[in-house]
Amino acid sequence: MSKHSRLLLVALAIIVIAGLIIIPMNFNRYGLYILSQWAVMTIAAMGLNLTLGYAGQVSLAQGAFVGIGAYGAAILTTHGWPLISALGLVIVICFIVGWLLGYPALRVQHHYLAFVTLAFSTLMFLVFRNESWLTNGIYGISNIPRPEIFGFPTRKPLPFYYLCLGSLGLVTLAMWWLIRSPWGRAFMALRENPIRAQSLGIDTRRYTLMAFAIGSALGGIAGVLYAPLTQYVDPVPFNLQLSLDLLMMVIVGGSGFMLGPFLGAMIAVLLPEWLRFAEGYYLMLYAAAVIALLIYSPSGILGILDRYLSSRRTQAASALRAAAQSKLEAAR
Amino acid sequence: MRSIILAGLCSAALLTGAAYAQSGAPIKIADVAELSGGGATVGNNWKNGIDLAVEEINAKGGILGRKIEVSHADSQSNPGVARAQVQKALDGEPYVLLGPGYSGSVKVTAPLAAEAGITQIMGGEAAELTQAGNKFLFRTSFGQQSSMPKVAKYINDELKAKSVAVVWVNNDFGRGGRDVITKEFNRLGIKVAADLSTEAGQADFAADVSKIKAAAPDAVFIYVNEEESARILKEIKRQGVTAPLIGETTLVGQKVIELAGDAANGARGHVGLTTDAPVEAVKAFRDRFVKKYNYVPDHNGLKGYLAIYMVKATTEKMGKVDSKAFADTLHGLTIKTSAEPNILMDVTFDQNGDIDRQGFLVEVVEGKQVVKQVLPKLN
Amino acid sequence: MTAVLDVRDVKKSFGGITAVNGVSFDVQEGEILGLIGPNGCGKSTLFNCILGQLVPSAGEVRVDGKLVTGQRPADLNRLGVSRTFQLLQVFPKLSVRDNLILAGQEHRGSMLSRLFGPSDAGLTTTADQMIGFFKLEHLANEPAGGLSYGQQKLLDAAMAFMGGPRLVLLDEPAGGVNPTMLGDLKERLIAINRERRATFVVIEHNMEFVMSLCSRVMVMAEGKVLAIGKPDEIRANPAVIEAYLGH
Amino acid sequence: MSNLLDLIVAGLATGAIYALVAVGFTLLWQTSQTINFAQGEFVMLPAFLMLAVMHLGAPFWLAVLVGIALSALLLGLAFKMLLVDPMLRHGVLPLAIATMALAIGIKEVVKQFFSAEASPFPSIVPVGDVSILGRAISLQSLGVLAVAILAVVGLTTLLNRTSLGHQMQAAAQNPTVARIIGVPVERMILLTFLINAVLVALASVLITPIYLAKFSSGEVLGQAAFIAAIVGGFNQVRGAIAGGLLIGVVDNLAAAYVSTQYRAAVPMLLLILMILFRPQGLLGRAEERTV
Amino acid sequence: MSDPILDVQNLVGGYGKMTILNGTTFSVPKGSITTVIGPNGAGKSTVFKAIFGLLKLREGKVVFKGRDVTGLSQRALLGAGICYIPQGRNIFGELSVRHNIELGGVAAPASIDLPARIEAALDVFPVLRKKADRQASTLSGGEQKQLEIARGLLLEPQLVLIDEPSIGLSPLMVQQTFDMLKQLRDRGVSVLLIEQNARSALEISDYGIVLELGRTRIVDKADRVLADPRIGQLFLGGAMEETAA
Repeated sequence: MSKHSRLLLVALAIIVIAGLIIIPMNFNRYGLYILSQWAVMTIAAMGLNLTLGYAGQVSLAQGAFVGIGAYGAAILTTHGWPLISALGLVIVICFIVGWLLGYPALRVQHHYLAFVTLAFSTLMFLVFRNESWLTNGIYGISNIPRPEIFGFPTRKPLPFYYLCLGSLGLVTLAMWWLIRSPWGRAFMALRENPIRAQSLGIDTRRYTLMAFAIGSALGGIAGVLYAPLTQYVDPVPFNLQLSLDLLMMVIVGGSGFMLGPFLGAMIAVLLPEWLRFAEGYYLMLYAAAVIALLIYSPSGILGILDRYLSSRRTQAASALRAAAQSKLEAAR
Repeated sequence: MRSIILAGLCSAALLTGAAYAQSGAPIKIADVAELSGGGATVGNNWKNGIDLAVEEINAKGGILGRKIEVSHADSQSNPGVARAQVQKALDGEPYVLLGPGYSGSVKVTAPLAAEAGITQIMGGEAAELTQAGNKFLFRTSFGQQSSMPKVAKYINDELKAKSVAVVWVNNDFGRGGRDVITKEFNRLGIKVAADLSTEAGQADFAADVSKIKAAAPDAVFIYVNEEESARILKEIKRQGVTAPLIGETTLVGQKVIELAGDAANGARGHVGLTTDAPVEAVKAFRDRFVKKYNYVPDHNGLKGYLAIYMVKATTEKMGKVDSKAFADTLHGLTIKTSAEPNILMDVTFDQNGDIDRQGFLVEVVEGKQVVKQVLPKLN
Repeated sequence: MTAVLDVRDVKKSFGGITAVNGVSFDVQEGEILGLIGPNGCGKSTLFNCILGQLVPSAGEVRVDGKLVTGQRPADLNRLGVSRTFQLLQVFPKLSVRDNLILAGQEHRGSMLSRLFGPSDAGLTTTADQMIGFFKLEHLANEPAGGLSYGQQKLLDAAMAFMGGPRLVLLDEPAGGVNPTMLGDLKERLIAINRERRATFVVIEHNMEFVMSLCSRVMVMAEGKVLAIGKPDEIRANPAVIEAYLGH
Repeated sequence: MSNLLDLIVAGLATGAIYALVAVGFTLLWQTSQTINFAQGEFVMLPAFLMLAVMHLGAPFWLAVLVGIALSALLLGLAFKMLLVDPMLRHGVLPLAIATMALAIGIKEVVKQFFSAEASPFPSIVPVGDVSILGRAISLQSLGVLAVAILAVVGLTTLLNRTSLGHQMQAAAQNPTVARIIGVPVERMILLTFLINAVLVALASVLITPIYLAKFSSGEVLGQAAFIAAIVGGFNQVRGAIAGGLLIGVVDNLAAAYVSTQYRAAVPMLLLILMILFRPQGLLGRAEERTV
Repeated sequence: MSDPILDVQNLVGGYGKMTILNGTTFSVPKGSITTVIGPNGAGKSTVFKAIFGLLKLREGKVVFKGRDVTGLSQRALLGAGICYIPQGRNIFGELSVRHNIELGGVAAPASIDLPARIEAALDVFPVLRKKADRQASTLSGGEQKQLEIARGLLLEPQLVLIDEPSIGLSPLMVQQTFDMLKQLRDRGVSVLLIEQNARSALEISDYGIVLELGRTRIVDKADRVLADPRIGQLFLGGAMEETAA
């Protein structure tokens, strides 16, 4: 990338970030709520993007981890814990459960792995619903307080949106650090060629489990924000559908791209809202839009960009090949 | 062709113009309901009931001469989405908020409406909804805290049952009913012989019925949705369980009878709000609904319909369109059919927003609902 | 002196078919052993058994005297055993430099220190030296998938050296590489062998390449060792001519 | 003991429904690596097509025939050409996601243009019970079971005993080689999509009297059939049938002897154990893991 | 090189935007064995795919018996008398041996007596007859290759494209395979062969074609290709010249 285009990218990023901070100041409560939801779902999708997009491990359990996070936050904060301690505990729990869920990935891959994680999702839903002593069952937990951050209350929509946006920013930074660290490289090696990765000393077992554990922990973080956002949790939002929606966000945005989840969550959270003008037809339009997008670019929105770049690369490679000096000519 | 469209446009413009000239801006009412997802049947009935009522009222010139304009938003049966949609509705400053139908979604949204000072007329039946001291929340049907004791009393007094099997659908509706009636049974000294949770959409009730059979109760209380009611009734018949079957609207409704056939015979239940009620106004409503939508509404259709007429009656009582005074006016208000025929039955709202109305105990005899007992309005 | 690699009676069968049938040999420090034989003679299976990709049905593999039979490839690699592949096995979406850094990073520090340490695990200089060594400078930032076949082969070989291995197993390094590059590759391999005392085992069909590179050559046929010796001895061995060289 | 027998018989009847839907799943997976998350909706839709035809005044039998034909056209031909073909080369996931969106789309269309209400559907099998081993069993369940068995017998005969079947297998196992020896691979794949479409239409006719014609009735069914297909091995028609029956029975036994609240968990645990210890499924064959 | 059965003219094509063939041109004389040699990546297998309609060509023509067959379907090519036996294992492991052979006849016109041909094929390969009802995946590597050849020959093609038949075969089996190719030639069938074991292949061949980077470098009599010093140096291992002869 040339210095010029890098500068352009940085400028663009600053504009987008500034926009996300300044523009919502005039938003009504609904707009802020939807944007907060987008930020929360982006965090969850980023987790799945790590597991699936970077490390290549299919998971249909991300929604369950959002559920664990939400219930963790709901239960603890309604018992007087501060949200930040709830967050700490949830991260630890999701990390451990995610690590354990990774074990099947060491035995089976691809669609089989998807099925195991799907089963886990369903099991978690049943636990949320049936273990009333802990989760209050189908009634759910209401009156979840919104936290005070450094003494600032976030009860109002705008401060809470900033809390979500700030968390998204922190998670993005951490993710960026992780992806460009040797770990990120190892995750991608795991996705692209596990056998070769092993031969280079990469402990594929440990990285696989780590990809699950970190991805799940991010799901948990999203859940911890979800609970005070809606101020009410019940089991229904955390059924299998949420996992499938998150999977869709990752694929539609462009799996394995840092910015994929941002766009994917936009499609999943904001697009239906934009389509509401169509009233009874809005979900039909939404379904059609997703299908059309995937037919046009099965590798997601960012895949379009990538396709363009890689076609330029193969063209260059072909040219190199055509120009390559012949062996026979060399032998003469 | 074009001229027809033009003519249509002109007349539409004239009509709107006329409406404005006559009455000013329309009254904006917002509805948030379960139009897709698990509660779609509930939500769409509710929506259709609302639309029917609005159409009727607007055709007659509206409320206090102003037309009603309802916007519908889909909660996807998800409390998180419901909250967003209610937020959006409230940002539009509606006169009254209608919905949602799921108790969980009501729980998330009620504080928002209360904070905005907007009255919320909802479809949820969970007992706790009206017990939190919310001054802006109103029911359109009996809460479980008022319907279940009637059923329990019937089981105790009339059937003299000492043990009961309870079958419930494991969602907030079923669970809520089960919890209230279990408490009542405990109070009356009736033993719960089997406590069976079932799933929405469940097809096979063999295991559940065999458990009922093994428990040999004096009566079976069934609290599941209509389609599953029909399936379990068939299975009960097949396995030869003879204990009396007691339920609520969802056990003895016309739809269940249609789906279960013979197996529905003998089922009894408390019916607070049903299109089968032996009330002429209700039958007329049912005919109007079928004419417009081509199917028989369930109680949710009635609830939506009544919600609009509650708005009408309250507004007319105030004599002005005032959203701030709305809740206060509705508290303690009695709406009589003599004043507002389309409220269908006399009804009173108490200080909690709970409803008081006539109820019925019915039994299915040879494929027909027969009213065994009329439970009068309390005040 | 203990051999760098010591293979004793290794056998491997797949559902009744014995691919490797009791192979024993050793490789001394600094040696370059060539491994030849007709297709299907078990060379690749033997490689995979040594490298932990497959678990031998019987027999022992020792590296520097340490028993490593059945160890996982990643652990073996960290013990200093590295390899190249017959078919292209680079990470196409990573840049050439990142491929090399990846190849070395697991030999640096602990997993935790790598997470919080620099993003290149301190390997950029080493990687760039390796890039220079294999004359891939102009391609350092290109994604590896865009390289020509021969260039990817060179990168594949370069990756095998990033961890500073004791023992490198090369599977057909010359296949598809054009003669100019092949000369380079040979020269590089010999240089690394001398300078870093790295020991090589090379599977290769290109006889000229094998004969001029290797100090000893082992011939396999039908899962067994047919002959082992100096290149000249092998060329003159009638059994080898019969089984492999033809006629 | 007789109770146990009752539960097993009832479970088999429900399981037969799952099995019938699961068969199509495995067919699509085998020939084109398509995981069809809309399979449940595929079963739901034909019933509405048939109801629509009946609204136009057609008799039931004609409506069924037209419904099957429309299903073949929409859920077979159009599904393959418009959705599967453009995405097939890009791996399993994008296509799976697209079928999820398709499921939403089908549900919404039905809800919007028919209704959100459950409608009754005429039964092709006489309504009533017969007594077998002292237990009343509904003729509908027996009908479903019979058709499921017939379907699998027919399919296995087709696949294993006819040249067409061998060509289909060849196209599924290795399309490139099949093409090289002259098998019209595209036509074979299209054929499996048509078979699936006819099967789901058939299932629709048999199941809808029990499940009712409702926009959401595919959800439960699709998921159950999906799990049945996995338990059965995902790549064997016989396996799908066995998986379906097993899930039906296990579900009932779990409800009776474990917990009604956790009945859905038991098939899931079965699924997990199956995948971890016998990933090729009940009757499936091991799929090669690509190195 | 008179009377070619196959003419390959100026083929240009590849995968996606990657160009592999850069104007490949050669012809295959009727009733001969012609071997294509060249280093990895020269485009040998790609040429075969191009001839057999499995590769979209950007330029060029394939002419079979004077007729332009460029881009015809595989069925049509099989009908015209070309058969292609690709590299590697290409059987249907879960079908029986007999069913595998039967599948070789799916493109046959109705006039052919397939059962008789299948019997005849089983006569030629006694091993296959012995194991006719077994699952094909249970055959050994050599037997699987025989099965493929039997299947490919079922339609009695006039031109056989065979890609690296010796891979994974023991030397003896290689010898047998080569003998079979010679017999085919003696019956008038033309064979176009790719072989990395270039020396032994050229020895049974009539003609040799050297490909490099998708271009034809040398087309000549096999013995002259064998003797060409440049070739020997590059593809046969020059150091072996003295000893192997």
